[in-house]
Amino acid sequence: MSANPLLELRGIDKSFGPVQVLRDVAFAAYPGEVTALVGDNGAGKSTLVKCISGIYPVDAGEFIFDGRPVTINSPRDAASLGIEVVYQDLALCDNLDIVQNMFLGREKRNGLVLDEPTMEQMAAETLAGLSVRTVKSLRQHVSSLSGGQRQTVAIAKAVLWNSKLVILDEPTAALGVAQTAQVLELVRRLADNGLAVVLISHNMNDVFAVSDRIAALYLGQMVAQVKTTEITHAQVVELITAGRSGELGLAADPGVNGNGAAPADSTAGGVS
Amino acid sequence: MSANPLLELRGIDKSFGPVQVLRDVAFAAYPGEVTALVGDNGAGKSTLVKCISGIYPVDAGEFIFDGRPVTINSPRDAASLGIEVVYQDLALCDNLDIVQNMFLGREKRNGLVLDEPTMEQMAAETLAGLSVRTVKSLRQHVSSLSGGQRQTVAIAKAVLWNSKLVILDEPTAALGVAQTAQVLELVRRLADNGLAVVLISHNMNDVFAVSDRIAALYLGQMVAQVKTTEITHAQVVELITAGRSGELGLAADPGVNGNGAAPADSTAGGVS
Amino acid sequence: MSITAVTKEGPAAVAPAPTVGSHVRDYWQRVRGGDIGALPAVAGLLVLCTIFSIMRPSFLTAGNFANLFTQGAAVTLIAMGLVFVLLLGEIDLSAGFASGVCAAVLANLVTVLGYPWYVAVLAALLTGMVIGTTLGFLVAKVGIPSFVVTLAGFLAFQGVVLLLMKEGRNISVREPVVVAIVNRNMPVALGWTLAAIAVAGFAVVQLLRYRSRAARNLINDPFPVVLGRIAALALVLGLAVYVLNLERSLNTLITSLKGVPIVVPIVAVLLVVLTFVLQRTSYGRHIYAVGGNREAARRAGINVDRIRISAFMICSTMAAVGGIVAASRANSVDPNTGGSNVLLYAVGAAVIGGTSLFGGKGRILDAVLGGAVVAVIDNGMGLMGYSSGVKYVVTGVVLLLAASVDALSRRRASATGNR
Amino acid sequence: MSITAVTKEGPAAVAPAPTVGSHVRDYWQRVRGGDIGALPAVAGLLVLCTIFSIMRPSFLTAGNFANLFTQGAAVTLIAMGLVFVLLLGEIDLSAGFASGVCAAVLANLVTVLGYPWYVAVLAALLTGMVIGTTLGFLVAKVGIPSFVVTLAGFLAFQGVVLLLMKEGRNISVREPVVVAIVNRNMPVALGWTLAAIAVAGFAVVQLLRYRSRAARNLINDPFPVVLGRIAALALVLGLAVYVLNLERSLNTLITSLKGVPIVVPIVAVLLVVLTFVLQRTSYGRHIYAVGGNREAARRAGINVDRIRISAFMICSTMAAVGGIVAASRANSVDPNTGGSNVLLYAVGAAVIGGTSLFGGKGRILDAVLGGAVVAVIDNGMGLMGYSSGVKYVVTGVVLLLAASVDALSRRRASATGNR
Amino acid sequence: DDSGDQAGGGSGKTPKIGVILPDSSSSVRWESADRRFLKEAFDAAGVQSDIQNAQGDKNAFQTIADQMITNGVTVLMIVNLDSGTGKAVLDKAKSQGVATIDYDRLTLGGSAQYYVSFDNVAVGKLQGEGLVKCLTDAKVEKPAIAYLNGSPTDNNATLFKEGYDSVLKPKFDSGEYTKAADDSVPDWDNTQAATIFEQQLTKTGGKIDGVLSANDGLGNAAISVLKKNNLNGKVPVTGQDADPQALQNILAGDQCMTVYKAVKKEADAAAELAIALAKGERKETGQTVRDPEGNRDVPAVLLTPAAIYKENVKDVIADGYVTKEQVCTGDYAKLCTDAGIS
Ligand SMILES: Nc1ncnc2c1ncn2[C@@H]1O[C@H](COP(=O)(O)OP(=O)(O)OP(=O)(O)O)[C@@H](O)[C@H]1O
Ligand SMILES: Nc1ncnc2c1ncn2[C@@H]1O[C@H](COP(=O)(O)OP(=O)(O)OP(=O)(O)O)[C@@H](O)[C@H]1O
Ligand SMILES: [Mg+2]
Ligand SMILES: [Mg+2]
Repeated sequence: MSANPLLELRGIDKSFGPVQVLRDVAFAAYPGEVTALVGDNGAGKSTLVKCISGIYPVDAGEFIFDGRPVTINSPRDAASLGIEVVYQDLALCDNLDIVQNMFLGREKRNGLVLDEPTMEQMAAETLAGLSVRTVKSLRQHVSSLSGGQRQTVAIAKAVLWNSKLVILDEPTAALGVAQTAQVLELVRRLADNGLAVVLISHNMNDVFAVSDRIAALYLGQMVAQVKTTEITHAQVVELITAGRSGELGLAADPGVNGNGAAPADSTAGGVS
Repeated sequence: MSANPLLELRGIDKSFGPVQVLRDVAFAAYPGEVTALVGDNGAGKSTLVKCISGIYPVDAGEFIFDGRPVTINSPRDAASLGIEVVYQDLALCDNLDIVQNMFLGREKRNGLVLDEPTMEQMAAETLAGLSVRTVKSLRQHVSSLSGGQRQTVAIAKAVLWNSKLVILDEPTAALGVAQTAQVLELVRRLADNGLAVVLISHNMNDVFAVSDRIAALYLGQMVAQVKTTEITHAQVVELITAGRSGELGLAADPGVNGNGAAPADSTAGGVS
Repeated sequence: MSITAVTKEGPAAVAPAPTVGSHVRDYWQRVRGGDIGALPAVAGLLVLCTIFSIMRPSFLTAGNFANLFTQGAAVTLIAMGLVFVLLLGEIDLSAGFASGVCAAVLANLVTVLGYPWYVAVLAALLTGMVIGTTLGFLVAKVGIPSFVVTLAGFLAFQGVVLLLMKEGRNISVREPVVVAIVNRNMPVALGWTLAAIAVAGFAVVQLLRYRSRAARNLINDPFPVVLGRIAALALVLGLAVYVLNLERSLNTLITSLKGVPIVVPIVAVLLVVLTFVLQRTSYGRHIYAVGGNREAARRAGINVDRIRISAFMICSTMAAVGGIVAASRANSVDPNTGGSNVLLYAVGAAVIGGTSLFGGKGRILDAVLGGAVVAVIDNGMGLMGYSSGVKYVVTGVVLLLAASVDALSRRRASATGNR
Repeated sequence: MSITAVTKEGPAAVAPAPTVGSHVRDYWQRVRGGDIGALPAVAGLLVLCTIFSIMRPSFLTAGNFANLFTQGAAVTLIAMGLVFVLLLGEIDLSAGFASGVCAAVLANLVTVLGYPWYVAVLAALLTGMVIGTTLGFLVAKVGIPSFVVTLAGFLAFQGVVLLLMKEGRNISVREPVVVAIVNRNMPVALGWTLAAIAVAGFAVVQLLRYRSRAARNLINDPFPVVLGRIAALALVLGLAVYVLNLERSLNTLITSLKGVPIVVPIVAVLLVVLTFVLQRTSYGRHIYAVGGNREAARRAGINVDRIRISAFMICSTMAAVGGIVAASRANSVDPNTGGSNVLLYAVGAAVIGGTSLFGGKGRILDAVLGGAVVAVIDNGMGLMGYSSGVKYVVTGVVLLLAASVDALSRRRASATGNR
Repeated sequence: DDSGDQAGGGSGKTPKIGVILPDSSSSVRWESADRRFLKEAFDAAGVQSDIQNAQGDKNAFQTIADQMITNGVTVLMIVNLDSGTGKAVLDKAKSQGVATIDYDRLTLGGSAQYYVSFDNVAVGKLQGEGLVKCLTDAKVEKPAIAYLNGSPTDNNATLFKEGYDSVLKPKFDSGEYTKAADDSVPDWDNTQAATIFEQQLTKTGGKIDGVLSANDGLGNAAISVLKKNNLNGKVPVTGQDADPQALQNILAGDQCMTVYKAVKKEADAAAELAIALAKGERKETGQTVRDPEGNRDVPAVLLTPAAIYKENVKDVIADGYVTKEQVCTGDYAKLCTDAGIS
């Protein structure tokens, strides 16, 4: 794959008031590759995504997109660079229907007038491709959808557009078996089409199934970013729960000797 | 285990306006057992849970709790029967902090005055038991929590109380590896203590790891409720996606012959 | 892969193409489920009208029907603008006095300075736009809650009116065109022509939409339902124009009085235009989105600040229109124009019609229906001859009754989880 | 299992026990992060006072300071009640005229019917409770939006006042106890005693709380910070009592005028009691919960309807208290009592203090601080000698400035994702 | 006794007079006439003054009074909004050694040194008599009268009504006239007045032969509705305040009469008394008014209002109350000439 990352972050710091959530984070997403971003609950994954998409301003750090330094101050900026995001907290408008949500901010128009039939058709096709079979009507308000249906709408909304970078924050959390498979396949297909894809997930099977690289956050610090082929399942879990695994991750505590045994033990119960 | 179910539902119908979501659903939860409720996205699992907990009134059907017929008109009724629920749409008050949310509706008091220290201590202990390590302060508003942290708070809230039936609607969807393990262990422990537990999940590994029985919903109909030991992984997936598997599930369509092969194929991609 | 095969038909295929019967059944189910749109407001209106007609037969005369329109026009127009602001979950307390300021500008220009009416009307509208933009800027960019900004506006504009009125004088408006807006009627033939054009236009739009959806094989209302809708509009419009075209002079010896008051087509056109903006343009879609979930709208790349500012602008501009109508009706502007109960009535009209104060829910038609409820109550109470105290009490009670028709019919909605 | 070992210390252990230094640093970080509580309202208040003092030295006299309290008391009391309703995301437009109705009941009883003052006061409070319960019932049980219910109340109560006033006459209140509430002062010594008791009580509560948390090893504010808080209260209270105990008669030959106005401890006690209810009882907790997420509150088994009804009851009861104070201040009740700007000022006071109209956010102290802002503006503007028009405009602008201090300081909040 | 306390004037304090006007909605006179004439009078005498308007808000009224006392006025002149608040203000002023005058409205049970006013009942009487005159001129048989009373919450409106009732009620009782409608207009709001009058017309099927409206603003609202029905000029309408608009209506024949209160005279009289009080002097008025509630005779200056018909519109202009430019605009120039306004 290409050696130049599409998006590169350097030295990102982010605090909420007195709480520092991200510390000197570096991260890169490569075109044509799926980069899995993993980390414990509260590690800072979603915060990092929101910094990338311009929802939160960063306190310090650089963004380099397509080789040029950029500043992203709002989701509009991110969208205009070609960044699409599926947020963990889905951010759908409950008072709008499925079609309206999917095209929000980028409605198809005929002159001044909204082109509803076209949008409805496109929405139907996209949802069909995501194995959604239980939605009664595309004109249903999203407030009446089930958890998985909402998630699907959010995913469909992000993949409708021709973008360069797609970030999915736990996209399959609420999905059924078939739908999950479909989304993972979609993720792979997007990358194969040359897009950069960032996938956040707690499911190691999924991560190893589709990702090319794995980046691990531990308490707001990026402890490793490696090729998926160069790391094992157990090592990733160690990175997530202890912040280091053998050579990888944080430097060993001065007080403890550096053999990775203790942390490995500590997470034994965590691997299902 | 006990042969008498703690909760038994018969003939539950539920429509939202013109949309019928549950059709003649029968369901039982046994004390000391974990009953897994599975089904595709939009099958009606969360709706069924909300009918049990009194959030939605049912259109028809009977509830039998502990052998006696009961009516449940509001969450208060359900709570007074000893039913605790973790909802998929977590239903936390964003403007309250973690402790306040966990004790909402059942605050500890010293006479008239809230007993904040006691509540804070109990909350800290419960959360510690759920592997939450990244929460900065128990006095943080839940609006500032990560997805997984919110989920943990909701779970902690439900298990704080001495109840008879605990229903968890996709409790591990947003959780990390360690936390998921912890919650599954908790689920098992609750059942071993004699409670009836209902677990909704899309993760078949989890379902098979902890459940004693599996109930499958398909498009609002209960297609099977069987012992976990008497069914295979693939059969459950078939039930979820096609509504039948061999002998189990819906009667075969008159037009199609009843061999389960085609549905089994159709879900091959769905099993990861 | 067979999954895709299963779903190829797509969600659209889940529901069979509706027939007239299923359409009616669906509608009835929706009504029973509490999703009833304008029905309760219309029902409340009918109940009110029936009661008043029984108690005071003069309520049901052509003359009173015409009065209803002219009496309710100003509040309704202001309410129509308020819908935009309410849709965002904001409030504009200053709309009443903003209309007063604009009316004062108009009066000063036509009467004191002698400008032609169109200059004055334009200036009044412009004043409204400037006021709205300022309010919107303070809310969206500076970040002061709209309640506080517009409370400040409520106070300040009250002062501005006084200053424009030279400390309390009222100014007559005798400019014939301005006066005509509320006080003159269209020729009988013109009324019929406009009604016919409106029905024809509606029919064309409905039929084109039907065709385009049918062509793409999307779910469509059954054709007879579309026809029925057109017929219903024709019936309502025809009836209204017929009644307004009746002779309603109190003394035909002195004068003849018939025709649709000029203000009616003005309100109707604004109703159509603003409804179009809200329902059929992406701007309107964005208003709903910002009101429903501001953060989601921001994440979707909508320029939330611009939407908010523009909504305030529209609101104040509509307030200006309301002010012009009020000036026309009173033939004068005084320091109280737009004051007293105007604001509460206008917000009340929007809310009674079904617009939510929390944003995201409401239509322009709500404001018109709610405005009609308010106007009918005011009109009917005026015929009862109560003393002031009793009149206030009864008005309050009647308002409550009209609203509880709505509330009770929506009760099922929350019971079934819709809201 | 070692995971549990890692977490045994619990979340509390993540943060080290704070020192004075870290406490101050944390506070500063919070302020910079936009989480600033009462700071902006206090800052706005200080800015206003400074400007007025510079422009009109008479603003800064003991007499004017005392006036401020009596001028702002009624609106502040009504605002304190409104906080309960606003916390639920509801509104009570009728609070102003409800206070008028209660004042009218009071005046009729003491003046017309000659009952003793305590009977009349009780009857007024009871009237408030009944009004509130009715409004709450209509909102919670019948399901009519509170805006509509209380708009109907706004109209109806206006009529009730008129009827109670026998169509427009006003009723004098000469009962000495009622008149004393706003117009008489406490003896100098009593003022000091009450202040001392208040400080002592606060100290006991703070220290007990410190001890109980320390005993359980929970995170605690550093001891010096607790002491500092007590000292600050002592300072503020002491200063206020000192100033109010100064001689403020303009002509000591005629009369001597000093001491804390009686209404001040009344407001203070209600502030403490209602704050206690909201912050330290489960009822208060439930109010916040219902306002923050009604559905979550319902699922937590809270009786949402009862909470909503009770909030309206408290609101109207506080309106009754406000009405009594207004009657005392005016020595009379007339059909306009509680009318004109009272309602908007009261809601404005709560909102300026930081209470959200969307529910879930606000404190009683907000109402008092906001009430102070409104009173200071009114008081200061009265010293400037502007003509009416100019005065309105300047009042609006000053209100906006006071609010923008708040808005600008909270801007960072939304930038950092807090709201 | 009070005047002896006027040490303020003597003890070297600069005299300063505070005036509180009631509102700007019940009549345009307060802001457009009283404020101007009082200011002119005070300026001419070289005393400081502070004139404010309570805008119908009792609470504001009291706050303004507090602030004026804080600001060190030596004489306070008030137009009370109601006797209760008025009394509270007057008592407070007295306790602080500030002299007081009731301007235009007597505060019952109050403690003001003087009362300067028009007789409000007399105003109502003139309106009643004016309406009778116009109806007689038009030779209407058994006329039906509609009342447009002032604000139900305004005590003055009650007094006006008392005045015109004293003229018209006997005629209703004798069956010579009939009463078609009787409504009060909240807040003196002209917009509501139009609706109320329109409903009166509807209710009676148009059978209204005369409108007794309590002031010119309400009158103009009625006229606008009559115009819409092309009935203007055929139904006499009364008024009060001699607004330019009303004078125009009278010239055009749409309004029958208005009541002119020579506000300048009232203002001058009040200013003279106030200036005297500020200087520590006590003037004799030669007249008193009985305060039934306070059981005392208040020294008073009472001025008489005048009824204005088409013939004597010129008097108002000659008085300088309104200018010719305000009235004789556009089409009205010719009517002015016809009415002898030069
Ligand atoms: N607005 C905020 N204010 C204060 N703290 C915040 C805020 N948002 C997030 N945090 C804190 O930042 C940390 C990281 O949160 P984030 O949502 O990025 O975690 P995450 O890695 O996405 O976790 P999860 O897997 O549970 O989704 C958490 O400890 C959270 O409490
Ligand atoms: N309030 C409502 N109004 C109308 N339809 C609704 C409503 N709530 C749910 N539905 C519909 O009912 C069906 C079942 O929803 P439910 O939330 O029970 O699914 P679920 O089995 O929990 O799915 P998931 O696995 O995605 O959470 C869905 O098709 C949904 O669209
Ligand atoms: Mg996350
Ligand atoms: Mg679900």
